[in-house]
Amino acid sequence: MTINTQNDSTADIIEYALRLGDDSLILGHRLSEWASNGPFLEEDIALGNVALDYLGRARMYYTYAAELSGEGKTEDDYAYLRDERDFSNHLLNELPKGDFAYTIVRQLFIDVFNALYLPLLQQSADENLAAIASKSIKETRYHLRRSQDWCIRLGDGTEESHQRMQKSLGELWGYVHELFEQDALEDRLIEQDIAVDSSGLKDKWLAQITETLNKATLAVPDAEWAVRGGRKGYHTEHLGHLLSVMQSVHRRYPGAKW
Amino acid sequence: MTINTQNDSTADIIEYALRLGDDSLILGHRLSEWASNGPFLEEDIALGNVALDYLGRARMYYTYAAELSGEGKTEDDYAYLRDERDFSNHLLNELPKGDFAYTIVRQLFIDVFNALYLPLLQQSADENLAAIASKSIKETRYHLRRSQDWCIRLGDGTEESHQRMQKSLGELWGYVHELFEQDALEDRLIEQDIAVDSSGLKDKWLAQITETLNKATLAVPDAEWAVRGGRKGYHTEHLGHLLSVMQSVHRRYPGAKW
Amino acid sequence: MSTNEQSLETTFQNKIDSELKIEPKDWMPDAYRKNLVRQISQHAHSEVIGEQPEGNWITRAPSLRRKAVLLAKVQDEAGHGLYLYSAAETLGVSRAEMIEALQTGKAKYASIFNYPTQTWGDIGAIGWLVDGAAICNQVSLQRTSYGPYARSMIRICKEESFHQRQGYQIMIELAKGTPEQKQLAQDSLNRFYWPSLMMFGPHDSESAHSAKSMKWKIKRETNDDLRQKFIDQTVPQIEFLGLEHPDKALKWNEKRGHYDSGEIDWEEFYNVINGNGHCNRQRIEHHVKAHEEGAWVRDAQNAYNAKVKQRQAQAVA
Amino acid sequence: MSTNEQSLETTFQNKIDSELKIEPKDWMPDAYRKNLVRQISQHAHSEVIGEQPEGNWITRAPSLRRKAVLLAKVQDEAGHGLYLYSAAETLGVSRAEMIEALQTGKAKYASIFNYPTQTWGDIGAIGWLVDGAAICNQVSLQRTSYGPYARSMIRICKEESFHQRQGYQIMIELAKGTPEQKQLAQDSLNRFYWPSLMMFGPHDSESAHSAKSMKWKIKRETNDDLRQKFIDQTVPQIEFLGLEHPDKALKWNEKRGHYDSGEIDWEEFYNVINGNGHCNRQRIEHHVKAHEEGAWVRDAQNAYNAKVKQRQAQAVA
Repeated sequence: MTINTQNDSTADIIEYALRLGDDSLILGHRLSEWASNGPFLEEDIALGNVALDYLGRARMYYTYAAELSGEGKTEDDYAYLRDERDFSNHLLNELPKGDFAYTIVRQLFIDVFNALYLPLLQQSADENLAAIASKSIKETRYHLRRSQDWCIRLGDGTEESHQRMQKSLGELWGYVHELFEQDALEDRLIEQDIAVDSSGLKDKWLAQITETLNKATLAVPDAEWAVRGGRKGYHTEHLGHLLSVMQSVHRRYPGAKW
Repeated sequence: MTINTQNDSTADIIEYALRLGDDSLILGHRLSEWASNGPFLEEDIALGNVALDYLGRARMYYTYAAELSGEGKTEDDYAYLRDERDFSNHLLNELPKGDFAYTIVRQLFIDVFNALYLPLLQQSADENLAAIASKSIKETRYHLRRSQDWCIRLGDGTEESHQRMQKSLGELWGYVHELFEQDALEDRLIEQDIAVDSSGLKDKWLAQITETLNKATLAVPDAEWAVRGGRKGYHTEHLGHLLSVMQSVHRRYPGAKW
Repeated sequence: MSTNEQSLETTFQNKIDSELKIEPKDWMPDAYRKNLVRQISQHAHSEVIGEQPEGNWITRAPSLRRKAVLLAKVQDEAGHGLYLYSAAETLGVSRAEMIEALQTGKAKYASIFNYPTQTWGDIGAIGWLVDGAAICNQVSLQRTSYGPYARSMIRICKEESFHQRQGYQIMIELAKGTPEQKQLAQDSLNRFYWPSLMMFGPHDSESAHSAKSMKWKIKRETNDDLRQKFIDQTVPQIEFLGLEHPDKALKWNEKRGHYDSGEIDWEEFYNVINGNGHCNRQRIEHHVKAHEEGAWVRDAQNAYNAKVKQRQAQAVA
Repeated sequence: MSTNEQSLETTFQNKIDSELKIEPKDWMPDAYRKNLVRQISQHAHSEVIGEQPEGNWITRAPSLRRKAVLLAKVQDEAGHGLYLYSAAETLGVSRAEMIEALQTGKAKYASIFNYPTQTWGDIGAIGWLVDGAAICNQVSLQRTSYGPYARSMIRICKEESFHQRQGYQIMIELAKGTPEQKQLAQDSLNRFYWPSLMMFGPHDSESAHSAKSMKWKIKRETNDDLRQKFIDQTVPQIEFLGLEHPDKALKWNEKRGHYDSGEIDWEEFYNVINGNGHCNRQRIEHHVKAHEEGAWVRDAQNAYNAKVKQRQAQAVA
């Protein structure tokens, strides 16, 4: 890992790891809100599993960032002591949990994305990022099967479930575009074979989503709107409320160990 | 105000002022959640007015407690730097805002109570508490007229509004009992003519509530349940969430001025 | 156009030219009425939707004083909405119709409210910059030709200046506070400065409604003139706060007696207007949700009022 | 009772007396079946309702590690609910019927979950004390006479001991932490100690179901014996934490080889059971709400499954 000896790259990698960590933490947090709220017990358990997987990834990414920073930081410093403007997750992850259809559509979008993204991250020149990707790929395959199955069941279920799915597709569509966009920092890391170039994944992503939606008798939205800004800390008003709850106890007792 | 020179009484009065302040702050906070959520603009404004009145009372009670404490405290220390277990508001005030019927029923219960309580507090041997009560009585008369009017309109409105009101009455009834209960601290202050003896107010309260509900074609609940504990800091799970939001920014920047 | 209409229109324009107010019962051209309904209702909707981004921080305001001030401000906005709906109603459109137009996207509201409030600093920046920009506009509208609108504006302007001072006070506390607080102030200034300039609308050369509105004195000053006023007044305010000006191209032009400034990112402006702001959907959904949740209350009130009327009628009979 | 039934009942009781398990297809007295359904479903409901007080802190857990552990624990509880519903279903009652009984108040759940979780310390105290008390009970139920229930208990006990250790770990961190953290620990201990003792139910002399349950070996130890075990094991744990014991009357009784303890406030016990706990209404309302919000999902799943069946049938035909 010669790259880590270069200071500039290190700062970039820390930031990149935090981005991926933030995506995981915030989505995991939203999924965890389903505890005791699922449509039946099996789903309380399954959604809890997915939430745990994302929480686990967040911890790995943050821990790696903390190691690189060499400032004695811990995973918790990143989760609990940064502000809304410091979080760099994609907006899609921070939107409220919504109803079950909304949660399933978001998961489908993200699972298809991760199923394309993680195998490339597994090839990263950064061994640590590659290792995290390796651990996550299997989980994502399971998540994806679940999302696809649910999408088909709900799309091709009752009229109500079909409508709810179609509505959620419409509401979430504008948030997918930023998944495939990169800034200068990621461009630098792509050049070093560290970060994944996701701009090339959009066609494949759309093809797979289309296939699943077709099976589910659902229409692919054609709306043109796009909202972006997560990577720059430019968030919707939902994230602030999530953080004020999430960080409340930790911030209340500065320096305490748990 | 000779009483304030006695140390024991001072501690009691501080605690008593905090109790009244907590009742006001927490209820005001709940009412403030109606901003932009009312059934029409006039109600956004009216509910905002009531919220502001309660917020104003909280500030007066806290400021008085801070003065008595002589520790350089401010109103904000009490609002922002105490924990759930330190808050001593009656549980009725902390319950979520619910629908409009729920909010109106709670207000009716509390406005009738305050319309009986404040005139007695105005007679307090503690001039400061008496002065706060004086300022509040006029507001409460306006609040009470509003609550009674709405109660009658909604009770005697449509079948849906009648049912919603009756349901809210049932859900809130068990929380009124602790309004009329006192502990040793308040007993001591009652003996010194400082605190109000609310135990004697229940019959009048019930008579007035009954009168309004009769006009509203609503039934007085006869349920026997009673939940209590607010004065001891023994709260429902709703208060913690309210506080984690309310205190988030203040606690985030320790020592900052706003 | 008939001779009669021509003469009516002449009288109408003369009145306007002599700085007399047009009142609800006066004759007015259809296009004047339409233009006004559009503008006043858009203004009303802006006040109402404006409750949301600021309301977002009522429960988190960092001191009780600020909480009370913010709550009162949001309440004032609801009040402004009310005056303005009433002013528009004098032109023959009902509040229900206007709300329907808002919820279906036919009527607009100020695009600034599609930007999210992310920090407490944003509450300061909105009061200072957004209300400040609104005031520049509204001060000139106190002399607008339609009486009820002009009178609403006089009332609203007083409260808005108050709000602006409160917003600036928040900024002062932040800018003179801890380094972290100052950072909050700078960040909010950076995010809200340009959108505030956009509030004045497109350049005069691009503005669809401007010429006619000027002739009818619905508008009294052009977008660019008002914007220039705002730019000029904001410079010393930023200096006083000790913050960096977000416009790096800003420069005093001795000859014009004004500041020259960098170009606005109009692509972003149209982007947000066209639905790509963070909050476009959220704002309307929130409004629809509150409105729908309140339907049973409005129904109950109507039902009760009808009952009372009936009872009174029976008592008389 | 017919001769046949008598002989069946004798065989049944002999089986139990010889420590053989009763299995779903075996003959069993109606009262045994009813008693078991009541107990197992109550146990299942307790696991499910137990998701709520702990779930209340998932979003606020003070470290990522604790968040993950808590989330996994709440998930385990849902899992325990599942095993137990399945065990009860072997007795001829459906999950839907049991849920209905819970929601209408016909079936009970452990009253401990009507106490609110007010602080993070409560998550420690619940894991340590509530799960600890539950384990005392469940360990003895591993030998209960009904096979499916006994096997569920074996599986559940393993996970519960894990949960108890995790809860105690939270308490250790708090008790050995800052003074404020230690205060959290003491406060949670104070609030949850007595309710944990109440979990074992009324004194044996007052217990309605005990005698029969003991004879049928549904219960293997009495309420008071299990409670004594728990009291005894908790004393050194409190000492290790360096916290004050909430029972001021607690005293070692050399002769009995057990701790004597103060009397439980049974008035509070019945008070909470009878609906005066902070959360009785909230817990059921929450359950009903989640269940109702999920109705369309369950319907959709059924509709989809029916479609698939129909398509398969058509493909075959």
